[in-house]
Amino acid sequence: MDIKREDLLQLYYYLKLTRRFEDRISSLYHQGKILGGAWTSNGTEAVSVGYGYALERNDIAAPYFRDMGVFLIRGITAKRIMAQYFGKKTGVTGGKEGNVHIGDINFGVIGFPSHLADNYPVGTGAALAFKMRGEKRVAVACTGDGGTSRGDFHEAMNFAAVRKLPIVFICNNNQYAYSTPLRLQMTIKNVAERALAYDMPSKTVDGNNVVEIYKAAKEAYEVARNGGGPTFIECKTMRMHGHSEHDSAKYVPRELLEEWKKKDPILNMEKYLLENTIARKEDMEGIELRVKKEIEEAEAFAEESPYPEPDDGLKGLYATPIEEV
Amino acid sequence: MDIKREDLLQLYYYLKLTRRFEDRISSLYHQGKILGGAWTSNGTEAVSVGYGYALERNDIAAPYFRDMGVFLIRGITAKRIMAQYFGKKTGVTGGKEGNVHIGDINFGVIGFPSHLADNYPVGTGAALAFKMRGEKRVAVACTGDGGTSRGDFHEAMNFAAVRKLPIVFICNNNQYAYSTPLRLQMTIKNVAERALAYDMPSKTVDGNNVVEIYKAAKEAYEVARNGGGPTFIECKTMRMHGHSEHDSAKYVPRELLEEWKKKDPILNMEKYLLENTIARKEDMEGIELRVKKEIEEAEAFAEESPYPEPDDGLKGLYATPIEEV
Amino acid sequence: MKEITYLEAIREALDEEMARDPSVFILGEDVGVYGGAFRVTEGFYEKYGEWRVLDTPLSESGFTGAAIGAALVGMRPVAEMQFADFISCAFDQLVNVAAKNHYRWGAATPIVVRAPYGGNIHGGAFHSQCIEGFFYNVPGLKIVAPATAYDAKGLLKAAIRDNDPVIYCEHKYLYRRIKDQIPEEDYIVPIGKARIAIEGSDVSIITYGAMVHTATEAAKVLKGSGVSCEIIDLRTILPLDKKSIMNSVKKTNKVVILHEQTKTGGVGAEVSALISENCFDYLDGPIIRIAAPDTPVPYSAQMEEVFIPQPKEVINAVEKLMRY
Amino acid sequence: MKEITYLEAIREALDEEMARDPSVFILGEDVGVYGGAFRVTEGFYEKYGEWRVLDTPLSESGFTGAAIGAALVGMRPVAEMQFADFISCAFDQLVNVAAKNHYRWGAATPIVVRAPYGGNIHGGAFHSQCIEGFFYNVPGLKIVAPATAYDAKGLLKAAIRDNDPVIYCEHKYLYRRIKDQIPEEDYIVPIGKARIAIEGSDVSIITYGAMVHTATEAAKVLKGSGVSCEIIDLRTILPLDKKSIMNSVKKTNKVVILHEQTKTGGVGAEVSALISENCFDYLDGPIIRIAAPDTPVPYSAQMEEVFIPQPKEVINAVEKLMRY
Ligand SMILES: Cc1ncc(C[n+]2csc(CCOP(=O)(O)OP(=O)(O)O)c2C)c(N)n1
Ligand SMILES: Cc1ncc(C[n+]2csc(CCOP(=O)(O)OP(=O)(O)O)c2C)c(N)n1
Ligand SMILES: [Mg+2]
Ligand SMILES: [Mg+2]
Repeated sequence: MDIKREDLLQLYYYLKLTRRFEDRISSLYHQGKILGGAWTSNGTEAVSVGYGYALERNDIAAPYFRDMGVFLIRGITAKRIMAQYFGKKTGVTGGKEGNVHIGDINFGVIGFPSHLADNYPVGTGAALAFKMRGEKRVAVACTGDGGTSRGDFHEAMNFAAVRKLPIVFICNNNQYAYSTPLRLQMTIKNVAERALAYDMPSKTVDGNNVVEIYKAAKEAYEVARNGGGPTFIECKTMRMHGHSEHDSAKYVPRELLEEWKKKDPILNMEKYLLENTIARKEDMEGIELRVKKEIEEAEAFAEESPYPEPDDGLKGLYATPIEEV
Repeated sequence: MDIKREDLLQLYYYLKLTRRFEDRISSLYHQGKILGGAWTSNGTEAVSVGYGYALERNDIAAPYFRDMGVFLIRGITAKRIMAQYFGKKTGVTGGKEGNVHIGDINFGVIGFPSHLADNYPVGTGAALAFKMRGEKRVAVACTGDGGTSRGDFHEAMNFAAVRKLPIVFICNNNQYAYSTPLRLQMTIKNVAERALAYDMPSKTVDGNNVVEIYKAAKEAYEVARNGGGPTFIECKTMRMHGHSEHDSAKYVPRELLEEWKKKDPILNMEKYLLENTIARKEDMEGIELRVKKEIEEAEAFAEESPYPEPDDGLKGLYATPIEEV
Repeated sequence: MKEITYLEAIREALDEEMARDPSVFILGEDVGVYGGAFRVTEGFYEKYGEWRVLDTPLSESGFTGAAIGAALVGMRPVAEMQFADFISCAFDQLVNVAAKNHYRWGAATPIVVRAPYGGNIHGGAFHSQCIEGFFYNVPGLKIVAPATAYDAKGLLKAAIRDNDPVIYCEHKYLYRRIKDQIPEEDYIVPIGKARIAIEGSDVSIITYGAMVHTATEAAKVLKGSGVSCEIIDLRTILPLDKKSIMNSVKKTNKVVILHEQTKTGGVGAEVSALISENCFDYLDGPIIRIAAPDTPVPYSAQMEEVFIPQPKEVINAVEKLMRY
Repeated sequence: MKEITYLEAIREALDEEMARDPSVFILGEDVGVYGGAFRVTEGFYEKYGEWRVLDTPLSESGFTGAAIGAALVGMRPVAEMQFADFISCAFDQLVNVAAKNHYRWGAATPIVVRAPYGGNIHGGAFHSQCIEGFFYNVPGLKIVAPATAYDAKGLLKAAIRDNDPVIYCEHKYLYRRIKDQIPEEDYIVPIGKARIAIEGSDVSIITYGAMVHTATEAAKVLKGSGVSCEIIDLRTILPLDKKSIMNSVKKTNKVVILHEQTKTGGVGAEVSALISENCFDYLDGPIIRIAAPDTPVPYSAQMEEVFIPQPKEVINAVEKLMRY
């Protein structure tokens, strides 16, 4: 598969944007500016950027909470997301929800319900609708390695396989579920082996290589789009921060982090772009500046935005409200 | 593995007892004598008889509703079970529950909760206790092919595998879940392939061959008992009645039933016993008579037993009742 | 007008909505080839094909989640629980995904979950439960529970057209036991509106589902002894039609609440609390609840009869109130 | 006596029960090496080893089912939900297996499910829920919800020793915010018994959990204006201690019920209905419920403050009643 230069640069841009944006969230959290918790995808950004960028405009994503790249790529702006973290009215959910609990159906992003793997069946349902209506659209659902232990993972994988639905399942295998290492989560070597139970094609890819993820996702989407059914893609990577910003992740061996630091997805991509003379250092610096500016603007926007009215929280329960007569 | 003659005759006896007992239930149901519904394991009796008989006295079974053989083998008498069907006070649950919803912890049988596969995690918990306490006991849990599609199946299999628990998982693959055929239930050829997702040893056995099932179960129990962890055993068989006694099973192709009729587990066993000169025709007739008498006595017992007091249903909610002062 | 059973009413509603709107489809276990455990969707598979009457694997959470996902992209799925009892397996998807989508991120989730519920059929603890209590403290869901064939049809149509997740509690005991005259033409029964099943002036019996018929039996007997009962059939139990409840209480000043659910934490608790809060000054006696005792549903006929509220209990309660 | 926090009280109860009884063990996500998301089981892994403080795969239904199975063969498992919100994933096992085992087939299921619940921590819809409503119409479960460190310890010990499934609602907001003097020696707080948190004579404020402190704040203010509030801390919310409730109502004749749960279908509805049924003649005014509005828990501070009941609302309610 050939990838256009433009797309490669965009992948790089989104990697950077995701990293810098979440780095900023992390700082703001430690400054006490973020309400509630903060989770970042540090070290694993290539996953959401890769599978998110491979989608077509009309496709649907059912992401999980380490999928910042997907939100940004789908067109939910850094401004709106930053305002979301600040609990502002201009946030993606108007302050109703916070941080990574993002969804906007207008951008083809199904909201993330905290309950891990819940979005696997939900994404499957979107794919079912596409198939029923004969639309050439695909759905993608993502969860973590821990999420694959849940019943909803199993029920969705099985249903999608039986009905050959146009969905691609992604697993961000970052080797830990909070503090729980893979060996206490599963007995298999590769999460991809979970797919054997459904006779579903699967692939294990380098989760720190955005180009590889992009390609694998794109291919799987095309198979799904053309009636070939679902694929499961495991992206092997490593969570480089704690589970959340308040977790120091003492339980992760330092050597493991050292080892994976060298495989950083952004460094990877920079090397790739340079070696293949796709971009020069200046191009990348230009992108870095653009990203920096975007985040500064987002933060300013969030800072300046109003808080919701206290009573806003009383509104919006139903889509079809029942008039009290 | 060598099986003693005595055990082979017992296997035959329990096969017959299960078949005849459920045949009688079926007649009684059609005579309107059974409250609620009636489900039998017709054609698949070898499964519950085989895995049930392979248990040791101290082991624990977490069965499902086509496991009549297990109930009988564990020592829950035909009398008590018949009374259960009649809703009598002398029934296994004193009339609180009916038909196949049987459990008696004194006989190492965990009650069947209708919700399919719920007993997979529950059985796993019993195995966990055995392992924690260093006891040489095993647990066995059973469900149908349909039950393997549920989340609880997945969560239990995964947990048991990760902790190498002394449990054996049985699947009665009778090719249908109510009206739903295997091809709408799963994409894999053998249910046993579900075990690949947990790197769990598995086996597919002839579900109409009680000796084969007995041997496979016995072996797996010994592995589990000695710290070798769980095994998944698929018993391929065919449900020869409707899902329940009110279902004519029109959706099952007649040829399929014809084909499986020839493989009847009881005929199978009779042939085996004769060909290997383990039993003569007369021995088997003797067993038939014994079974007949046992069922007649059970029915008489159930008929004569009193109904529960109407207010019995108000009792027994809590194990530690809260005194109203 | 034509006379049809409660079950036929459900079937007609489904059939007409599917014919009317291609985004309506059915999914669940054995709903297709078999036509559903209770035969509600008999003939649908032949008429609408395997993609609009979808036999799913045995996985309530999976197919409910799928219904939610399909709804989010424009479909109107009707998911069938084989028995309402199995809705427990889909609890998380309903409570945390379906119920909260619109509030959290503004997306409508127009799904209907059909829940064949209730006892009196010797089904035991797992085939007789009233499940409305599981969801009664969950903002974002709507719950309806028709008592008549007319309402069964009209409420199901309204539920399918509604943009929120609706749990449709259909009482198994009524399936083939009651019939109604219903119009030939399309109609709906609006969600959120109770109805006065019987007008009366001495006492309000507030109820829903199969218990409307129990209340009616009791009211007949009581009429004989000169007591005029007003029966309020709630029809929608979440959210409650407060106005209809209050209007009746203001008229009669005495209240019996009747439901088949177990008593503690049942719908009756909420109805009672609402009345205490809003109509205290109108009350001429205690608010009495008649409900199933706090146990699982027992299997044997003797015990189940004690479990299911009977007309006699209603009569006793009303008589007690009349002495106030 | 010694002073410890609510969280330390929970930890001590677990530690002492594990030391006392080898059949007690802990399972859940990240309870072992990490010591639990809220650090309740910090140090336990080192002390009791990986088989008594068991890190499970991410699977609430699986590990709750496993707890049930272990309990059936003689263990006393304490399962931890990382946040109470995730209990929805184990709903089926709790409601259909644990709750019904004893009634259906006579087997005791002594499990405790720890549910860190409640809002006021900017956790949003999935990290702030009060989950007691999910289970309030489910006969067979017991639910406790301590408000103080003393009760947190005593009730957890009682729950572990109890032979029935107990859902232990521990309020996250209280973890490190409140402290109590507690005895050095072993004690339990019996399940099923409320306590009078403050004695009073003008009005009964019936509440539990974090709201006991909200009620206390309100009572202090009201005392200033000469109103004597009695605060009933329910402690066990299923089954309710009817006698304590009735005794208080008979004394004060006026009732405010306060909880953090959303209003419709909350514990308050049941309390109100019980009082109406049993103490109607003693009531000098309507029974007022103060509760969260019927929505998911909003994230932003402004909205959450409106969502969580505040002392001011209690004061207003009491003042309204005083005018009756
Ligand atoms: C059903 C459920 N249980 C528990 C949690 C709490 N929780 C949040 S993240 C997490 C670990 C997730 O691990 P994994 O799936 O590997 O994703 P990762 O965080 O590593 O990206 C847990 C247990 C949850 N969100 N959902
Ligand atoms: C969770 C759940 N959903 C639905 C049902 C209703 N039901 C009872 S038996 C059955 C089919 C079971 O099929 P299978 O697991 O293959 O077992 P079999 O009946 O074939 O032995 C269904 C759907 C149930 N018992 N549990
Ligand atoms: Mg992970
Ligand atoms: Mg089957």
